[in-house]
Amino acid sequence: MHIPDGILPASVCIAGYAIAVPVTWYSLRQINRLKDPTEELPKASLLTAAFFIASSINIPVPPSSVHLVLNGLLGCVLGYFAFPAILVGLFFQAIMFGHGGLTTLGVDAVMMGIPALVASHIFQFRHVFRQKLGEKLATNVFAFLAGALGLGLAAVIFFFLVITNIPSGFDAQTERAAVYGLSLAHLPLMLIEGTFTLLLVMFLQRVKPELIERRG
Amino acid sequence: MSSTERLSQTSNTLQQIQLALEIKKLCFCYPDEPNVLHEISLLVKAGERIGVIGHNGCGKTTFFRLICGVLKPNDGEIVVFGEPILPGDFRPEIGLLFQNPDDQLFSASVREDVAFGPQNMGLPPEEVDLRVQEAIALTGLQTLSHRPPHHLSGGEKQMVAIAGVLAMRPRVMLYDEPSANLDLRARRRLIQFLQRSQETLLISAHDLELILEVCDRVILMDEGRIVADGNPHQVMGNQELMERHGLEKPHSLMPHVDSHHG
Amino acid sequence: MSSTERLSQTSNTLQQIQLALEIKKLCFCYPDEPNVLHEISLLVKAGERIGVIGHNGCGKTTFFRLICGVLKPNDGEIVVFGEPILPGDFRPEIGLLFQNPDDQLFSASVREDVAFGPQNMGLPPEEVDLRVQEAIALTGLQTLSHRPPHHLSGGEKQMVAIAGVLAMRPRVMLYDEPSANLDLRARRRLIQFLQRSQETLLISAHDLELILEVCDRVILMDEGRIVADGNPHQVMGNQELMERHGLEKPHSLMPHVDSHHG
Amino acid sequence: MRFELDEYAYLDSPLHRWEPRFKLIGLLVLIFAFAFIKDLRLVPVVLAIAATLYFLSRMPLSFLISRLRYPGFFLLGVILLLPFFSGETVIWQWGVLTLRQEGVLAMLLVVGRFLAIITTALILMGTTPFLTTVKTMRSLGLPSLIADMTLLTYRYLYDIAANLSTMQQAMRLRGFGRSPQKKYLPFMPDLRELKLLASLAGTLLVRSYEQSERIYKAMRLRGYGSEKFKVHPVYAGPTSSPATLRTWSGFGLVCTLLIATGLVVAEIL
Repeated sequence: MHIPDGILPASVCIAGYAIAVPVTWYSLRQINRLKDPTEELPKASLLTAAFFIASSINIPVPPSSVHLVLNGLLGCVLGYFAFPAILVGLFFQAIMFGHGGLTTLGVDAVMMGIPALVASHIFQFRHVFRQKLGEKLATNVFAFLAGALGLGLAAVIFFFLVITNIPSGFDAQTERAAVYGLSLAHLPLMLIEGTFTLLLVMFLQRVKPELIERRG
Repeated sequence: MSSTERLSQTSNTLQQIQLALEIKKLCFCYPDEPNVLHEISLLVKAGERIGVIGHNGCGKTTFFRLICGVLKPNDGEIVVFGEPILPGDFRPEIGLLFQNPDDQLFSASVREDVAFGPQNMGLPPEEVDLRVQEAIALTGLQTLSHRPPHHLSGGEKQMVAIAGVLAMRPRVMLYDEPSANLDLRARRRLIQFLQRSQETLLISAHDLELILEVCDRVILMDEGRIVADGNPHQVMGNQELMERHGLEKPHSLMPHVDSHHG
Repeated sequence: MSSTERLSQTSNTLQQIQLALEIKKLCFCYPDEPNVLHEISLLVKAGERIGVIGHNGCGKTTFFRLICGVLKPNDGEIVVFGEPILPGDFRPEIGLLFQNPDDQLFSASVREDVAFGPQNMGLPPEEVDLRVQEAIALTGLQTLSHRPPHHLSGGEKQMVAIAGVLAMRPRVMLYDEPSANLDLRARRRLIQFLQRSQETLLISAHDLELILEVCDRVILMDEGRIVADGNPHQVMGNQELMERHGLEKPHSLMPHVDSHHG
Repeated sequence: MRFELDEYAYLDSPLHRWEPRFKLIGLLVLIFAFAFIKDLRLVPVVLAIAATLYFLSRMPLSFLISRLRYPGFFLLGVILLLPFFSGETVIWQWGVLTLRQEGVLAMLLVVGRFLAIITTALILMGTTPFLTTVKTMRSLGLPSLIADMTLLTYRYLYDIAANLSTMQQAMRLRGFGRSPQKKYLPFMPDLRELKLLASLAGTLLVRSYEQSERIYKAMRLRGYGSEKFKVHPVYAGPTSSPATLRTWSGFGLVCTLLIATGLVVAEIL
């Protein structure tokens, strides 16, 4: 889910950057408050690369297959590093494969990164519900929600931007209906993304719990 | 059909059963690169243990990937136990052990990892269980079967990776640098394991001493060709031949080495 | 101050200059685990080349990490050229080569990677350039200096990693399994490089033949203790001692090996 | 997958010699000016500028074409629909197929902008070694944490991609995804497969994380983040070019800025 160059007018592209810059600044400020930001840098960088590569895994969904976005999972694992990580990842996708583009980098980063930050906070809610649901169930429920909503939010922003910016001759109400409709059509994908996030978090809990325990 | 014809057919079949691998004029190149393998031909009898030696880039790894069908040859044919390999085929009778066990282990427990292959073969659960237990016993992993493979030592990971391939009951096993990351104890254990194993073996290794201890035949490759094929002591003992192809005669084949160092 | 006192001070200084490493009763354990190192004491003279052998888990890697200050000892002291190591200190005079060169080539070009250490030492740009050129020349990487590290072969990566450490002009170099991932050609080149190098060397390796060719002293470790220390031929030639600690006598030290295999 | 970004970065052309900072600012401004146009008459102008720059860069045409393939397909999907569904003025009708004028025009505009921007972006990235590009962005104000992350990510992308493809090969060799007898429900991924792919992705994360711990140790030993010495940024500043080049580079920057302003003014008028 990337918006390529040329589709959006310059004003929207600039607005994208205008939102992405302060969000980046805020993330960096939170990162600099960590005990040792220099120690986190190599971890965040390698995980960014790993997420970037992992999103190329084909998930067979008969009769075809899909790629996952993984922005919700990225939020769960990277915390405040999620936004810079997405910025860097999208930059590489734009210049290496032409997924997205340089003018739309800001827009794309907002579209994927803000849902990732939301997902990161959703995942933290597992601590609130730990007593009620039990440690394991709480983690699983919130991992699923983080993954599903990370994708869902990104889809809503994507369709909103594309439909409102493509000259269509439809009125505002039809456009709105189209945004909701197309986003709802993403429900099955949200289920898959959420399930995948849940399975992956279960795997990490078993093999390398510190990956989801660390707070960045 | 005359009796002679029938007889020759039978002996043909017998011969095919005897041959684990028939490789005919195999050629391969990557796009935009000169040939990596040139007209490799090789016959391997069932039960043979063949060492494949040569310096890095001589084509060993490519050769193995062609045999197991991961890569598609540009020309030539590979026949395994009488049936030609078609690229994309799933042929559980050929097992490949990758150089780095980490490339091959991804499940959350040793047991699950070993069960992965048999499950993909569509075997019934009892059969899967049986094979997993057998492979785990063969590799001596009983005590580790519930641990995540990611937490094991290098030597243990190697054995898990081997168990994962063995559980598919391969008849030809390809080992790519099996001792590269092992310490002497784990290497010794591996050598003993290989000496006992029943499959037809192809082992590529820089560790020439391992090949001397395990194999009964050795192939020397250089620049995508087989430049020597024969008894390990004779091929590896030929200092001039080894050095011409970027290798060294193994120490154990040098008659009086102490004087070199003394 | 009397002249004798002054004399004894001078000789003390002289002795300290001579000693590259003084390790006194070093103890270390990871949390929740039994001691990994027990009261290790060791004196290393400047210019010595010491091989450190022992099977995996004997404490070699931990020992190296303590010497270069990555880990903090539970007890004991490490003095490098007269100055004690404090954990967290950045001591460019001690260089460590990691087992996997990919772990230590983290820059986008060879030149950049070699410059990383000198830049962090706060040297002026001309001095950085000088050191980079020197290290690149020493390791024979002139033609590769603008290439990204991921395009290099295993042996080339290893030499870049070495150049990156040498550019900091270490006086003690610790090599952790330097030949583990090399083919015979690259290994031969490494051995020649090590034989020429001027620093005090500590080399941990499973590759005993490499240690025989490079080192003038060997330390055998087992279960966190030094169990033998001496001439490489004597220590490694002692079959009974080697086998007791999970190792094998190197083939090149066996008098008539052909009969073993023949 | 073709990863190489800067395989033609060592050619010799005016664009390669252009001082990286001036080049970055000049071409980025130009790219945004391209995104700004809405007047169809400016599309040929914009395409001509991009084509001239690409010609000047002396990079082979095949490089551009190979880069256009994937985004081209994506754009094609969006664009092919526009002429049929967008707008009111019908210019051609055949059965249910209706070609609408507004849609055609919108399509031409989007395609024109897209081609011009992507070509210019390729010139920007393709004529400068990637390391220099990132250093330049840092010297122009990109936060050093993001610059360092970019370079470290770039360094290990290739390794991690190789890990993934080897692991996928290993899975296929053990029969993954090859069992034909399995019954599939449409639109429902198989849960076992999903679980295995999640452990594959998880293993990739774990391996990368463990490697990052080793890398951090290696960086520390070479003085990264040390307090004893003056703390330098991980990667040094951009290499400066001789003064004679500066004037030409400055001239180039002024020219691009003028062209960009011209485009914007023409668009507003």
